[in-house]
Amino acid sequence: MAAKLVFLGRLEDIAGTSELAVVPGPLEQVLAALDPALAVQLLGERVRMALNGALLGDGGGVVLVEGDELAFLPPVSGG
Amino acid sequence: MAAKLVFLGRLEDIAGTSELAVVPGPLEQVLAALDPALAVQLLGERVRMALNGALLGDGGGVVLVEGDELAFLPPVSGG
Amino acid sequence: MAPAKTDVRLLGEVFSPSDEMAAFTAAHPEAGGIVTFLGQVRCESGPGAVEALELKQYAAMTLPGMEALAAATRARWVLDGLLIIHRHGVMHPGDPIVFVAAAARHRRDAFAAADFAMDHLKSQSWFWKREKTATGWRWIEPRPDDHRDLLRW
Amino acid sequence: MAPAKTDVRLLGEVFSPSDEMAAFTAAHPEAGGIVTFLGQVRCESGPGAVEALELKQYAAMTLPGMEALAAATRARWVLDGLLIIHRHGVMHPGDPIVFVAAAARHRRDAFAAADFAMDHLKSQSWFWKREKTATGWRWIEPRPDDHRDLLRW
Repeated sequence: MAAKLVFLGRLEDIAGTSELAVVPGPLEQVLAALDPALAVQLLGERVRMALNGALLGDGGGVVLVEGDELAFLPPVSGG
Repeated sequence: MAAKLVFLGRLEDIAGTSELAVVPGPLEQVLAALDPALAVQLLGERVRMALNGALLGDGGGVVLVEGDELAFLPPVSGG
Repeated sequence: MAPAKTDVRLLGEVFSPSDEMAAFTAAHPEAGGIVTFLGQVRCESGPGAVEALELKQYAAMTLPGMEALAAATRARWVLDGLLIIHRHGVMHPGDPIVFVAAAARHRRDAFAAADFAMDHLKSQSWFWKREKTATGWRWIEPRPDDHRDLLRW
Repeated sequence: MAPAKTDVRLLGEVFSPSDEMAAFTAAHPEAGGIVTFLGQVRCESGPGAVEALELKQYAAMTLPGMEALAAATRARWVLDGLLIIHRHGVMHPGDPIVFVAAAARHRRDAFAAADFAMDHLKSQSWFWKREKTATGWRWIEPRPDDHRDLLRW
């Protein structure tokens, strides 16, 4: 079983998919395995992260375990 | 042809009618011909008057002519 | 932009606010936001419950006053459309009394216009109200709130 | 008084705001005032006209966030009921996007609750929007107004 990355908004277009199964592990390691152009976007300062539905203050020290869902959230654009 | 007095709100109950045909003339004279208990209510300080649909500043100097409609308006109570 | 559509009605019969909303919305496809206010006769229980309510109007002033209020509301905010419907006559619990709808490109204008129109309808329109409870009919005096509401604008 | 009825829905299909209003009104006979807000996809014309709009939601956060907003709104004003409906997915001109209804004994509470809920829905809900014009799809960035709206509360 893997962990899952979820890309919202324009990040979905950049990733070319809305979800991506990844090998669990420290966030730095997960991101290092991605296309560098995507990883740069995911780490943009206006992109927030939510782990299993809960917002993270920052990504420091995050280690994904099996079944985790990490979402990358660009600024919301209003309903 | 006469002039008409119109009684709104609780004034209609006091007058026992919503409208009253009166002999035209100065307002004081018109009121003097009414039941004094009604006239006192019509002159209450919270009662405003409208002549042919237009609010009057006060009743001083009003002279009703034939076809005039003078309305007595207690405070409105909201919709 | 076409001039704002304004529709002001003083009705003696019951009406359907949701039907009015559907028609108003259909008439304003260009509006991004539509705010409505519905005031209805509250369904109460207990000994003091209101069984009926009557609003008396004065033909020479009530509808003209509502039309002047609509014009003032249109002049103050940028609206695509404005609807004001007010009942007169005898109403019962659950009946609509007043329905205001404001359509605007910007949400804030629609909210403010409906709020403004309601504050003035409630406190400055030419309606006289009496209520029927178990003890009979009683004329209603103005509430201090009505005056305070006006000071907001 | 029964606890305020709260109804929060995230819908993938078109809905009828006037039908929702009729049902909400019928469910709140005790309320004196009901305020609604409808946001719809504007019908525009010209070369820059929006032909379609898509709102993407995130299942883990969007509906839970709307429910938290409803609870905060209920806590802040005295309401008889609150309804929040929001679309996701692809919408076309004339389609409803969001519908909020607040029922209260006092008019002021209903207006403020609907206004507050809308400001927060527009600026803080987890929706990502893109619009389709003649030149294709384009993601929409937040507007400075959205932030200003929040500072009102």
